[in-house]
Amino acid sequence: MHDPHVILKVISKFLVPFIALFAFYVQFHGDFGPGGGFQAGVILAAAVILYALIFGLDAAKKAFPPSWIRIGMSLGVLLYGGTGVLTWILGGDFLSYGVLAHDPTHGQHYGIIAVELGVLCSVTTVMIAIFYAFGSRQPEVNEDNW
Amino acid sequence: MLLSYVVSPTIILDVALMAILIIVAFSIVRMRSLFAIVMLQGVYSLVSAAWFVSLDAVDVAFTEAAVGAGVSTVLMLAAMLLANRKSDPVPISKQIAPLLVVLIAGLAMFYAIGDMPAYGDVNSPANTGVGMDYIERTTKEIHIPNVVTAVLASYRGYDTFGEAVVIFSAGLGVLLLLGLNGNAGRWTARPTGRQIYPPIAPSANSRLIASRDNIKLSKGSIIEKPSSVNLRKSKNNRLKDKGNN
Amino acid sequence: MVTFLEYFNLGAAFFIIICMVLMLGRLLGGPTLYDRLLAVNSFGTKTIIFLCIFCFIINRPDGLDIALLYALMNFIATIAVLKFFNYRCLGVPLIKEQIEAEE
Amino acid sequence: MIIAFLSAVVLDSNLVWTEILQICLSCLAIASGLFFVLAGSIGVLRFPDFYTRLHAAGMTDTLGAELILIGLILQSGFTQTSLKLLMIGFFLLLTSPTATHAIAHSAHTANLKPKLGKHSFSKVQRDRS
Repeated sequence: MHDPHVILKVISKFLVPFIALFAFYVQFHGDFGPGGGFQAGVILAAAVILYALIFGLDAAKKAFPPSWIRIGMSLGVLLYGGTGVLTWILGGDFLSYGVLAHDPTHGQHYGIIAVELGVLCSVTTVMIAIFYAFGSRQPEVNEDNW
Repeated sequence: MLLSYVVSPTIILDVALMAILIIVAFSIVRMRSLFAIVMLQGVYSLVSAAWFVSLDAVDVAFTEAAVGAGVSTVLMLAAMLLANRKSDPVPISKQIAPLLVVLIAGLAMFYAIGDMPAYGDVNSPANTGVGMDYIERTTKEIHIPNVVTAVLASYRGYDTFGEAVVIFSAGLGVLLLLGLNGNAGRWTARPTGRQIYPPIAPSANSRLIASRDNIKLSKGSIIEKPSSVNLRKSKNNRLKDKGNN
Repeated sequence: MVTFLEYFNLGAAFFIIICMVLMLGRLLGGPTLYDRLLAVNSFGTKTIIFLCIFCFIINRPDGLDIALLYALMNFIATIAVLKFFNYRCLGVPLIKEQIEAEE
Repeated sequence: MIIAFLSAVVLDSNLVWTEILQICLSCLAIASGLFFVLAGSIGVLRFPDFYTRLHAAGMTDTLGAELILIGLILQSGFTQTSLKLLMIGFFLLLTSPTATHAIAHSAHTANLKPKLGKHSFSKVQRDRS
């Protein structure tokens, strides 16, 4: 069996976890350096997209099932809104994170981390959803147009 | 070296990057091949990210890099499936009215430049108004080194919540309109429209087989069959041809 | 001594920009798609180097994250264009070419 | 000229010799890297057909980028910055040749013919017959 794509497969299999790791670095280092939830979500989606490009969409759908997309999309917005409602319940205004801990600055930290996690969830799953939706289409144009 | 005493050297780098941006933008407009345009858009986002770094807008550059380099190229390529690869040139008689609109809008922009503050002006609205307030209050109230994150998540939390909802609804629209399985075996739509076919059970391996023969078969026919059937037929035909030869 | 290094880095950055412009020439005038793809890939590498040098010029290590991101992402764009040009579809696994060859 | 300037700066400042060595090595690495990068760029612009351009871009780009990154690591010393630069170099070392290989393989399977000169073409014909 001669596989012409063995180099691509080995290198990208090696690269995918590093891209995901870098996404989490961007997510949790966003308070100190550049980056945040949106960027981390896009990078995490790019890891799945690379996997799908090399190993096919079916393998990617096994690794990241489409049912996660529906859950993750709503979970992200729920996490964001839930943080706001939690601050409401604890006696503050909507999305004023100061009441989340005894020290207001610590409360701000917790609130920002929760909110960014919500954005990460939502952005990752939406990007992957768009890729699944477009990537599984088949071409319908004439050969002359290429 | 003498020039660098007159102007700051990083500004010369800015100007060089902007010149590259203008060249790339003009060639995107003039280019006819969609593949080249997609690649040029990748280059555009690369150079503009470098330019944002030199303007100290690191977070914007990060977004540009993350979206523009990997994901945007892939999505544009996926969208190219639905478009023609090359477009016919538009006759000049149809170009006059758009040219007038563009000229008037551009002149208005140039007229507005006079009211803009100078580069790095201390008295500009961005440096005197609410921006400085955020920078001062972040060190006191939130204790986070990156002011952008503090503004995005805490001071402007409502706006970011709105953005998250916008992204959510975009994903919802994709799920409702396209679904996650694409058009595999179900129905096909043409860029010209009006051709939607009855649903047929989707086949698992329809996505695995090459689609060139599918295109060739369906070129002349007005009403296409669902792609899975088509593909199987084309495979058989090809095998038969080989046997005959 | 520090000023010498600053000038040296500045010169290096200009040098890289000249190389970027040369690569842009091949990108705009490349006869085949592969030439253009090669130019884009090389342009990406040069932008990464430019970002690294530029971080040393303005003395802010933040831009290195962006360079690291590009080093990871540039690959994805190249693979995507190649795959789309060969297969006309992004979803197929790469093993498919082999099946075709066997038929 | 650079060496003359460098020695002039060195003579009137009281630096440790390790720092001077560090700066000299870093400048040397960056300069040689820039040379390779420029050579590769000119090659990509000037060579006649795709495979020769690939040869120019693929090799010199990796080597030049690595040399420049090594020079920058020498400049920054032992910090977090140098760790990031090291990681950039590592990923470039992995992805750049892989991308070049993918492009070359794709062009080869798409039957893109190399441009052959008169003599080499006749030689190929002779070998085939």
